[in-house]
Amino acid sequence: MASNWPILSILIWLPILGGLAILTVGNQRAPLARVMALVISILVFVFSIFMLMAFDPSTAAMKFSELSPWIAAFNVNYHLGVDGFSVPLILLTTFFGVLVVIAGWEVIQERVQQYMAAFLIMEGLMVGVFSALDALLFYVFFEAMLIPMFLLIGMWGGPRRVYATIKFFLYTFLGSVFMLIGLIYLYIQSGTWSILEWQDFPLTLEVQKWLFLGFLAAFSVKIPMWPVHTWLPDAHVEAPTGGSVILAAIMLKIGGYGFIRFSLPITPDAAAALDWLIIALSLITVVYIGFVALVQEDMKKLIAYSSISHMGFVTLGLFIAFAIFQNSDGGEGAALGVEGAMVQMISHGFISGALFLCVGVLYDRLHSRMIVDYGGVAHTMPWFAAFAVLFFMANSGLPGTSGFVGEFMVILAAFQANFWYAFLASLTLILGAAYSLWLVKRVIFGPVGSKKVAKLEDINAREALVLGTLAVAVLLLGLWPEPLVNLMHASVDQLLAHIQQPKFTMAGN
Amino acid sequence: MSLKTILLLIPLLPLAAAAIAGLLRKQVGRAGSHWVAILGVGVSFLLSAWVLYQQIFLGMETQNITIYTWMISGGVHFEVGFLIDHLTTLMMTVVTFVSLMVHIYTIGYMATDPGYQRFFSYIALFTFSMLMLVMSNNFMQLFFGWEAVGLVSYLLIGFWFDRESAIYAGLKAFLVNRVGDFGFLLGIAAVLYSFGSLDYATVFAAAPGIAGKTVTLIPGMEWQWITVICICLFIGAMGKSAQAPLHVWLPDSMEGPTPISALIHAATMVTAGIFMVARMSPLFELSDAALSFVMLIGAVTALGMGLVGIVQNDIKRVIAYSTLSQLGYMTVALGVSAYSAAIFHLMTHAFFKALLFLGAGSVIIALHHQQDMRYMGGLRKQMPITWITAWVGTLALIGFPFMSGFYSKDSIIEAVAESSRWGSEVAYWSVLLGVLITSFYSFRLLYLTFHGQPRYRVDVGAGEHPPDGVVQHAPHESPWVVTVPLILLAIPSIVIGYLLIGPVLFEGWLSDAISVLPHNNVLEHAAENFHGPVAMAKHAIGTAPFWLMITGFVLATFIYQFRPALADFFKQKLPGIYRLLENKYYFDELYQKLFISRSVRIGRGLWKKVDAGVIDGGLVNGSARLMGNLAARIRVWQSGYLFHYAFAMIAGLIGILAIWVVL
Amino acid sequence: MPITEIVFYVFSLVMVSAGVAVITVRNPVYSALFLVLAFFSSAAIWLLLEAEFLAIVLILVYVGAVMVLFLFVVMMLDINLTPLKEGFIRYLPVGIVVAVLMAAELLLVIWSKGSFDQGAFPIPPPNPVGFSNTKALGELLFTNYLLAFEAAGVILLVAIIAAIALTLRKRVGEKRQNPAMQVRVQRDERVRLVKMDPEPRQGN
Amino acid sequence: MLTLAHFLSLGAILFCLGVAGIFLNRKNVIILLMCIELMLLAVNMNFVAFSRFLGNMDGQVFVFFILTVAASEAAIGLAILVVLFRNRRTINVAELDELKG
Repeated sequence: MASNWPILSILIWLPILGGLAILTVGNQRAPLARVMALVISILVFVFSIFMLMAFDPSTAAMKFSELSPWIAAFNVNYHLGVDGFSVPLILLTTFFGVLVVIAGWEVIQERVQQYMAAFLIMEGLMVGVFSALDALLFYVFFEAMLIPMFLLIGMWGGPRRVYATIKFFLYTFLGSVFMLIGLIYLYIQSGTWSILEWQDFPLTLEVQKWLFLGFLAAFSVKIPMWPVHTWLPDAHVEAPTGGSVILAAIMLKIGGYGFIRFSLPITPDAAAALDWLIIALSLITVVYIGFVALVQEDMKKLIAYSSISHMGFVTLGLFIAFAIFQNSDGGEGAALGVEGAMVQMISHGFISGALFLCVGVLYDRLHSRMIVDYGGVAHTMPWFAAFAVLFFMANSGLPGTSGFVGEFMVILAAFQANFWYAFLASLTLILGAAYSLWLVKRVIFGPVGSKKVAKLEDINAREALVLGTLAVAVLLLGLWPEPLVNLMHASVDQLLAHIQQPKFTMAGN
Repeated sequence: MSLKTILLLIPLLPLAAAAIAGLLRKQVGRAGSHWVAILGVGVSFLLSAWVLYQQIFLGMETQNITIYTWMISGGVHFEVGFLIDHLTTLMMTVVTFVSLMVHIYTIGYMATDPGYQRFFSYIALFTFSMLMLVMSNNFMQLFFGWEAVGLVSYLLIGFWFDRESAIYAGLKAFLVNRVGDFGFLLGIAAVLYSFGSLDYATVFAAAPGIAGKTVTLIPGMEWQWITVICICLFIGAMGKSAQAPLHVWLPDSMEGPTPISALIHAATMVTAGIFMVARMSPLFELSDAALSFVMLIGAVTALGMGLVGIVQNDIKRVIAYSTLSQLGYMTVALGVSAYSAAIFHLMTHAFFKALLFLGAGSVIIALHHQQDMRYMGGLRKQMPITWITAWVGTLALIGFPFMSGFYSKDSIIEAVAESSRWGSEVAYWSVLLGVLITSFYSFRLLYLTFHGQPRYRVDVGAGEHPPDGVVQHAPHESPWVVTVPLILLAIPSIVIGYLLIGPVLFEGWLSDAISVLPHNNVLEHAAENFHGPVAMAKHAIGTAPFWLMITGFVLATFIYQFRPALADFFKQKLPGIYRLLENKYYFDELYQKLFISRSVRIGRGLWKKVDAGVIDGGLVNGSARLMGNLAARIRVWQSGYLFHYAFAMIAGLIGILAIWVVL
Repeated sequence: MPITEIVFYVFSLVMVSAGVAVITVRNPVYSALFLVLAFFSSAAIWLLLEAEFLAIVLILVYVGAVMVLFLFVVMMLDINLTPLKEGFIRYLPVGIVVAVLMAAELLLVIWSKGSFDQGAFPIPPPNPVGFSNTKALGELLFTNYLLAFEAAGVILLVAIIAAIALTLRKRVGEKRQNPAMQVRVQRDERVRLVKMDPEPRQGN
Repeated sequence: MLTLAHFLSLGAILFCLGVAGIFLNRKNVIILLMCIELMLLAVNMNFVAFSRFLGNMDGQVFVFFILTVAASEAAIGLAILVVLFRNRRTINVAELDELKG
């Protein structure tokens, strides 16, 4: 594959332009819109596979760079590039791009072309977020991404969709505005928007702390962390299935990616100084949300809370690095933590996506998300039950599934930082199993809950295809994570080497 | 075929069988599924036996093979591989053999069940998981197998998923195991932290190096680091091997089909904890405190659970409590550093306990899924084979001389007597008393089930679900697929102890896997007194355990054969103790109150009060409300009259000018 | 006192008086006329400031066009003046206070700090003979401010169109021409050929 | 001597008259428009004066544009007024409150 193609631009603009093209199809020709969406999303996925094949994981340098001026007056550039952190996330995005199109195939009957277009445009924007190396470009993608999601929830959502969308939008927007202030400050100080140059730009500790808090505001909402997580359950509950899938599988990852791309390398000393804050919040997120998830009565809400709890591992894995540096000389465990966080993000993408699809399958049939309305689904939908049990097991971190890998790595790393971090984080083993399997017990197993359940039909070929693909992904990643981890070694090592060098001493010179 | 291929085939054949029986259930049909599963597990057993043969007679070296690199991260190589030493091979053979027996037995037991293929798929999957567990050469894969067997156990306990109690028991089993795994995972993390590797060989080689290291986890308390590691690991074993206080799941797991109770909850999975501690003996040996802890936990379980077994009426529950008690014996053996004795008892126990469970299953089929012993009795005439094999199993369990259980259990008692570890007196008295209790409840079971007068009534017109004590057809002996496994299990239950006690216990056959420090080596003392199995049996007749066993036998015979009223008499005389035992020391109620209700309450509190109340209601919607109120107040100023705005502008202008003037 | 100062003070006085009259007289027609007077005086003062072109433009455009427009409107609309004047007395004190306060402040700023007196802004020499204010302004307008000038033109055009569009209305029963229709008209729509038999000759 | 301050004072007074006019004639849109013209004139006065005293023609250019815009504004304002009067038979500002929420 010719690596001089602007592959990243293709990945960004093909779905966006394709989505716009679908918009022109019109209301009457829904089948055409579906086919177009499928073809475009598959094309994008194929291109991303090409990118993966051409990607050289042995160095940490940015690959497939594209650089051209955008707003010359402010030194803003259209600057793209990927490293070991972004490639897996881009692949995850394009992968789910295909899946949501298939998942929404017959389910969405109204305004099909707009639905499909919103997904494709969002896909392009998300790839943009993961590949932007210019902060303003990043910010534009970061914010623009909200719009299709806003529309998705607002138009195809549930009864309280207006509340949910506004909450979702304001929450994330408020967070990112603080980040914008930080970005503008950095621009004024450094005269550039380049993220890579910022990483080497000296800053005093005081300034770093403020910048760090600004970034934290944006990314902690996005990922989300306790106590700014309450938008997520509402958004998930109201969103259509596809929206939930994208929200959980990819959008949350942007928060984690932001920490990796901004917080850690640009303000490493502040991160080192404030790591206790993030670790504390992460552990609270893991344990607190675990308890909250336990008592949910709405399946989607439960999965949403479980997502939050799992994302606590991501932030924990990223920020225990500093404690590990202090504890051991080599600090090799730090790589375990960061890579664990990345694996957790990818794996959570698969699992939460799959779980929301499972709920979607049930919702399409019974139009209820409440746990009490189900029971004994295994009697009427054995194949579905098999998939659901697999995914819920993965959600509770069963070894052999991808859910285990990230948690395992982060717990191992957390132990190297502090016994009690690992202790609290490991509580998820119990809590995760409790809320996941309690749900399984009440929904999947047991006597047939109602006449409606007795009339359920098992999943059709389309649903089996989607869930089966995800099941394969979950198992594959659980049984052999090496290829994924191998992608990011160089980038992780470089990041860890970078954050160990104080930046403020440079500022003193 | 290279050795690596053969070793790979051993776990993978059952996995393949599981996949075929599970995913292609329509295509292969009922018979197809059991043939596939039996073939897979059978070949796996033969290959295991072949490896055992190679080791015993051809002196095959310990094999440490890496299959593939699971992951490399943070400088740590996580690998999947096999460590094949004598311990592993022994376990592999036992697991595959019992599994094979259970597979065959299942054909009869589950003959009419609609989930036939699913069942075979699960038990084949279980065999795979268990093999991965015992064959592992590193902690990560061990954990993988550990959780995988937990998963299959969960699925199988809840096999009849329309029964509320069954799925509840499955959930309970999984969660209690997870509590153990929580400790286990911390232990693994501690191992990685201390040794920088998860590979057995590397870790064990480096283990003595951290002997003196201490750690302060709670301010003011300094602990040996190795003790922390071992206790964490042992918590895992407590979960899986159902040691008090994490034993609560095992009795409930009897909700699963009986073959499962035999395979998973008696013979193999529950012994994984014992196996694990034995495997980790190089670590445990370094911490006397941890070993004392292990021993005391075992002692409490051995005695306490045996006592509960006396008052149970469900035939399977009696055997389940007996299993708990025997697991306690094994744990005590581990605690006194008699790892080989623990493994030996594990093996003999696997045979005779599987036999007992399958025998119980045979009775249960005959009585149409009646499990209450109060509605049995006098079955020896109708079910001779079951009856005889049940006697064999019982004799082995109580440790009658020359039976397999005798050799393993007596060795444990002897080892405990020899031990000078802190608390070993308690353990000694516990295991000694346990012999009496074991004997008593075992014979109680035997008498209530097979002897005396029938307490059930045959009523042909009783319908599909007759009331307790009524059966539709007269009970008869089970088909050959059921009885053949019984016979095949009865044989090793009798002879295996006699044959293997020498090599396994005293000739250091397991010494390539198990390491014991010289000052802990209690079995060495026993070995000096060991002059062959026959001499051991003869010698035993003069010792306390033998007479305690006889006492138990006599008591049980007297009460249940001649004076059934006595049982009720004791029940009424000692109501406090009876209720305590009947309710299993109120562990379930305690946990329900202490953890489950509280967790739910905490969760609901955090959700409704903090999430919905403070964060959402106060901060999020609160700020929205604040804005709303503020806007409602300010909007009054938007009168819509032009001159109001003009006035505001001019006022502003005057203000600005005033500032300018003043400055 | 030089003549320029006399001119300044005279016209200033006239202008301020006219301004007072604009806001106090009852009849809007008089108001408009007083405003015209104020513009005239202003133009004179601008001449003092050597802004000849603007002075002329002010009179031509403002007085000639805008104020006439005002007068048109005032006279065209049949306005009942009574309610419009109510509150005049009531707000008189406020108005005066505000105006005086502001004027006092402004004058204070202008005079007290000395930022605008002769020291800060020396009186410039008069322009040389032959200097054309119009030319200078034109050069600036058609070079540096060309774009703005064009935009101003467009704004005026828009204003014209908007004013026409706003006030245009169709009355019922009104007859209008539609040139496009007129041009497109076909013969058949206007001419009807009638075949009729020739009338038999009457008698003879 | 006519300093800049003289001209600025004149502008200031004119401006204040405009402001006072808005206060006094708060009901009559026509007078309001005239007051605005008055205030614009004051501003123009300042521009011209500054232009002269700074020797910079740009101020006059600005006045030129202000005149343009003021003319447009007057034209449209009066047009609106006419339409308004036609519809409501009044130009009383106090009665024009339909946009008030």
